[in-house]
Amino acid sequence: MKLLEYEAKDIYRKYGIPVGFGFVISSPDEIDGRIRDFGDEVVVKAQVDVGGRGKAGGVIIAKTADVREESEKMFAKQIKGVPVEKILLEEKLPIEKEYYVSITIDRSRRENVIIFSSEGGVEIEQTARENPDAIRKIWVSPLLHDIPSFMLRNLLGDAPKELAPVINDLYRVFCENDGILVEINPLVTTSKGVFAADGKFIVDDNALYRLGIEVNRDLTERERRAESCGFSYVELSGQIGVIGNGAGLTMSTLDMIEILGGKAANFLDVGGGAGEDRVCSAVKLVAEMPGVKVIIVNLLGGITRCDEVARGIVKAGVSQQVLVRLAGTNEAEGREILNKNGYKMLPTMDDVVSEAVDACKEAAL
Amino acid sequence: MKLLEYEAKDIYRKYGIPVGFGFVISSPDEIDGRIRDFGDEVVVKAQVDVGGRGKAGGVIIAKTADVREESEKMFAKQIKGVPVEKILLEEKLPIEKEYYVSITIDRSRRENVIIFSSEGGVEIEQTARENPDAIRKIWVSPLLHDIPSFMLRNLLGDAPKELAPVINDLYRVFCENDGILVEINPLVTTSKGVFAADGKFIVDDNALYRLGIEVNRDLTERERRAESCGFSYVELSGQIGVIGNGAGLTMSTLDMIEILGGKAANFLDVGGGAGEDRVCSAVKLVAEMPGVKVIIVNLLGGITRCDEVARGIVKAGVSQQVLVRLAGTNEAEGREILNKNGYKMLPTMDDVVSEAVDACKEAAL
Amino acid sequence: MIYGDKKTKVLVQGATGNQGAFHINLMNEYAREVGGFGVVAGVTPGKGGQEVHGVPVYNSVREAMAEHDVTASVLFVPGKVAGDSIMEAAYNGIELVVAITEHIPVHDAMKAIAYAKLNGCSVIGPNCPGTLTPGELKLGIMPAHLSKKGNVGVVSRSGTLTYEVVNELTMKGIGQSSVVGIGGDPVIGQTFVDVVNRFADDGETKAVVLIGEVGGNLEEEGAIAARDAGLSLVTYIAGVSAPPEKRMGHAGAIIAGGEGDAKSKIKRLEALDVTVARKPSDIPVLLREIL
Amino acid sequence: MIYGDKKTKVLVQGATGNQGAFHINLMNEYAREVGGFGVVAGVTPGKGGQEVHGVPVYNSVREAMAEHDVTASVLFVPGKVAGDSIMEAAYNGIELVVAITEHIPVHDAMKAIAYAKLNGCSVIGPNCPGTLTPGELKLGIMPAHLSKKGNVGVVSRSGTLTYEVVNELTMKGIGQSSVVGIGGDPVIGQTFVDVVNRFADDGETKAVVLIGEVGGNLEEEGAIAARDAGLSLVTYIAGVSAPPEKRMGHAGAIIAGGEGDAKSKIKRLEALDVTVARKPSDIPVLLREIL
Repeated sequence: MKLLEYEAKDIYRKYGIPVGFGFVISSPDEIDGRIRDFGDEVVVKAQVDVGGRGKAGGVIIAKTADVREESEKMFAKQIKGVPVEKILLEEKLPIEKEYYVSITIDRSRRENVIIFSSEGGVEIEQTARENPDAIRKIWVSPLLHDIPSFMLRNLLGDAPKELAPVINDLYRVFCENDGILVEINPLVTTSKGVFAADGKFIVDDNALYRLGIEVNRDLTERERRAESCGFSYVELSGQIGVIGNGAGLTMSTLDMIEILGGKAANFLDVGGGAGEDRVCSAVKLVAEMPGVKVIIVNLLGGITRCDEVARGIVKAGVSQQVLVRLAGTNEAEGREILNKNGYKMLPTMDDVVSEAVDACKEAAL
Repeated sequence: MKLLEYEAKDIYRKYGIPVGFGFVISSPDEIDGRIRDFGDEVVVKAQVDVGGRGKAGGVIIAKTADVREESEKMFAKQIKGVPVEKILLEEKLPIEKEYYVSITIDRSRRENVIIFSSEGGVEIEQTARENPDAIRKIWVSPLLHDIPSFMLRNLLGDAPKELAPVINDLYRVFCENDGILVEINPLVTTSKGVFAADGKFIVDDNALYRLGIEVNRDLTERERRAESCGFSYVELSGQIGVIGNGAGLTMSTLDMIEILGGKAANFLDVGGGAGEDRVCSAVKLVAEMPGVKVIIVNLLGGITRCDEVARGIVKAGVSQQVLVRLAGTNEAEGREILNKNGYKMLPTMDDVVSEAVDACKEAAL
Repeated sequence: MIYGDKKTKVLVQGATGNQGAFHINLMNEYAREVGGFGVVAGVTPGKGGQEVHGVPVYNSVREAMAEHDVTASVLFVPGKVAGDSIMEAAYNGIELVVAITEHIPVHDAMKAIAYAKLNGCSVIGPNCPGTLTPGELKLGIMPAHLSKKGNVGVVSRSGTLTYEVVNELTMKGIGQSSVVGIGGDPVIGQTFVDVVNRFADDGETKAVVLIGEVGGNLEEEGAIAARDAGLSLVTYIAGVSAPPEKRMGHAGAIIAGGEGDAKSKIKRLEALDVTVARKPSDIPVLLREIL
Repeated sequence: MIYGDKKTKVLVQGATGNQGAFHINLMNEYAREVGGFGVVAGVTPGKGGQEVHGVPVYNSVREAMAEHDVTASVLFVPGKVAGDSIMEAAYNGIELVVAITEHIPVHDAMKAIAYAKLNGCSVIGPNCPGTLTPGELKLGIMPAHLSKKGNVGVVSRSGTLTYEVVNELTMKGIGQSSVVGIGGDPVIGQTFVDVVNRFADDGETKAVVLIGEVGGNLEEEGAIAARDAGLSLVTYIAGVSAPPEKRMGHAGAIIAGGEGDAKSKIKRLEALDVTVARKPSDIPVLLREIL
């Protein structure tokens, strides 16, 4: 789950990373009486999860005297279609130079990887294209609680040594708060020291409970409902609803739809041991999606009981056509239940997908 | 270097280990106006580095009203010959049960080893003899910043779970402060929670600089002087002074003295690349020790220049007989310098030791 | 024999939960069928002294190890404690941990896998179906009846998709030397490379089926290892239709930062002259061609 | 060949200090004598671009590795930074670090050795003279002229005492396969066991001289390893006269908590039927008897 800038900075601050004076507001009224410490100018930043926020008008520098007015304007905006619900007001830092630092997980090496660039303030992908030599990386074993000195030396190169402790603090933020990605861009040097001028933090969805986060804001309402059922669910834009068990099998079903010229409406992995009720909920959830014309249920496995699955499909009783491919225990009974209720059970994945794609094409004619 | 109880507890406190209310005094006057929070009774503890301090009268429980008087008495005492310079006054804890915990380094496994016993308040060696089943051990990799939960479960067995966080905090004390041995005996449960009722902490002499300790109090004045010269030096009680290069060679020289019936006065390893001045200082230092009748200089190695060593011995010009065994560069020149100045150079370690032992025996006749 | 054989004695951590108990029974059914030891002990803290399908349960791995000579452990504990359980197995000298558990926080997995390595312990998974060596040993939850003894090694990041492929192979008369599900999480212990190297050493495997998906670049590394070991290879990559930045079921199946999409994976595999199947049902056909 | 041979290319970390520069020269003198590569690069942060006795110096191991194909490193850096330097070598793929440095904080040594292990790197030392394989390779500070090629392996916790023994052996016509000083610190990387196992595998060593001292119990473990490997063994333990709780020069040479004194070590070795020499000069005599 992505944290907003001010949330990331709250964590940075706890770890001693300087973030500059500032506070977050939910309405212009909250500014009253709190603007003393800003100096002449204030940075007004919309707290929206949007890439390229600055260019989209989500960050402006206002005269301190105008901050209320500018905040009101900002609250009225939508940044790339996202309404502004919170604004972070921050002191304007006397920036000398901008750097980039991020930490993520290197799946292949199974270590934390720290990426540093002496060219901050631009996206790292752009630096990678235009000036790859400005980028340095080090890999830190998950068993290390601190970054060894030699790594920090290698990472920083000629950049000021005073950045080192901030990067080490950020490493602790990352490791101790279940980070998937943490980024400071720009990390700035000023006459007052080093500051994190921006803050990005994506946390591990599997560890939200440890971070005291109850609701995963990255999910749509329907995705959240799917999650509470224990489904893995992704919304797409086609007409063929897909229910599978196992991520790989479900993905593969989606791929075959595409190969045969169809378009999937969603990805839904019901998980292991799908019983009557789970299958019923899954079918209903997918049927609810606008535009779904036909639904594929593709379940395979040792544990899955085909009769239960069949009963779940029948129980859901959705209006769309449901094409079923089942393999497991009690296959014959399952087929009987489905046939009796007017559902079609097909022997292979190839069959069920090709029939679904054909059905959609027919419907479109 | 060993820390005193109050110093150990100062560190414990920083890591959140509850140590009970108390303070340290250097004179009874420092008590004035500070005894409010003690309740009826106060524990008066002499801060001396002495085993079996309690039995030797170094720990008493006083009525709070009498604390000044009892402190005066304590300051007047010597505990096993050690004068009392500081006293720790502490609240008396309502102890329910006593446990033992210590952490040290397992040289063979190269890991931290944590020792826990459900029988606190007695020495662990005694528990090991009398009730070995009460003792549990776990080994923690130096790369682990915290003790894994399963280890704490294994360690505690049936002991209260509330001890676990305290043991983890103690592990951090140990790792982050260069511990060689840290011990809480007893670690107590009370109606107010868990407390470290005593505190022992030996720190790594090689890391004193990191702990802000400038003087190693464990050394005698002469040992400290030797250390400042870069020598490894141990005082013993015999009549043969020993100077060697390398710990093993010097130890071996001491052993041969013992085998041949002599007694060494000291162990002094001058270290690598012994030049004129270092050798001179070493010879003088050893000659200063009371009771030294003869001095062995046993130096061997590729880097050592025998002429320099010879000049150092001559320069020291001590009154005792100095018997020399040298092997290295410029051996012939070294021999010439020594012979010319009335010193004897012998070809082997066996020879030099046997001659020294004989010389002592003669002197004793 | 790749990760064990009939003689392997198995521990189950998280033995008393529904999943644990259910699969202890299935693993031991298979063990009886092939004449192996199977699961000889279980661990659930606080449940020591109980039995699950005749298997004694202990409070800790240490207690279980004191009574049984196990070398492999299968994990069914909840995600929150799975990292700790992997470390417990490794600390006690277990050589192989098969972590079925899903939803392990990735930092826990990373630490536990590194700690296991330090202690000479290999981890399969987490979030994996485990491994099956037909006629020898089942470690985990793979449906054994789909499989048939033979000389094709199957290694996969997926669960049911693996069963699909194994089923296709068996139906076409192609047996398997071993089937290994390495898991769908972003950080896993045994990778394609490790498994391919075990296939190269097992003396049974003639060809390898490698089933990958979007996210990361482990497939390419595995393909190179197979080539270097002289093993024939057919691959399949799930997720050609997966949109970027969406997690496709598996925590590890995500195209992030423009990296790890299926099409470029397939392109890189083909550049290595590796056969890539378009759909699972093509795999047996392609395999016949190269065998 | 035990830790390397003529073809081993060596890095020196802490190349520009007195000790580093001095021993780069001596190591390379030896390398020239035997026709080996010797020290090909040095590292001192901030001193990149300099040369020491003709050897180029770099700012970091990474920079040195980019130019040179080194597999072993010898450390002359100060104790305060030695742990970091070991880790730097291991991180950059160096297989063997010989840490001459003394006064490394023991926690630094412990962490660095564990990290090195995780990265597949072996550490000899710290606080050691290094290793010498006569006619092949010198890594460290041992005086090479005392040594002579042969088939007795010498392994020791000491420095000069080792030279003493090697000198005695050479003078009595007994050559050495390799001489390894494992270091006098309480926590060291390669132990007697590791070195004995290397001797068992090197195809040169017929008998082993094991020189121990007070503190710890590594000698007994090494003796058992030698017995298990079928190597003849003569041991010597320094410190029979050492008082308890006093550190005899080496940080590791301390009889602590009633454990590790020489007399009980000797007793345990003799209980294993191991020959124990009373003094260094007895070693060649005892060796002749068993060879």
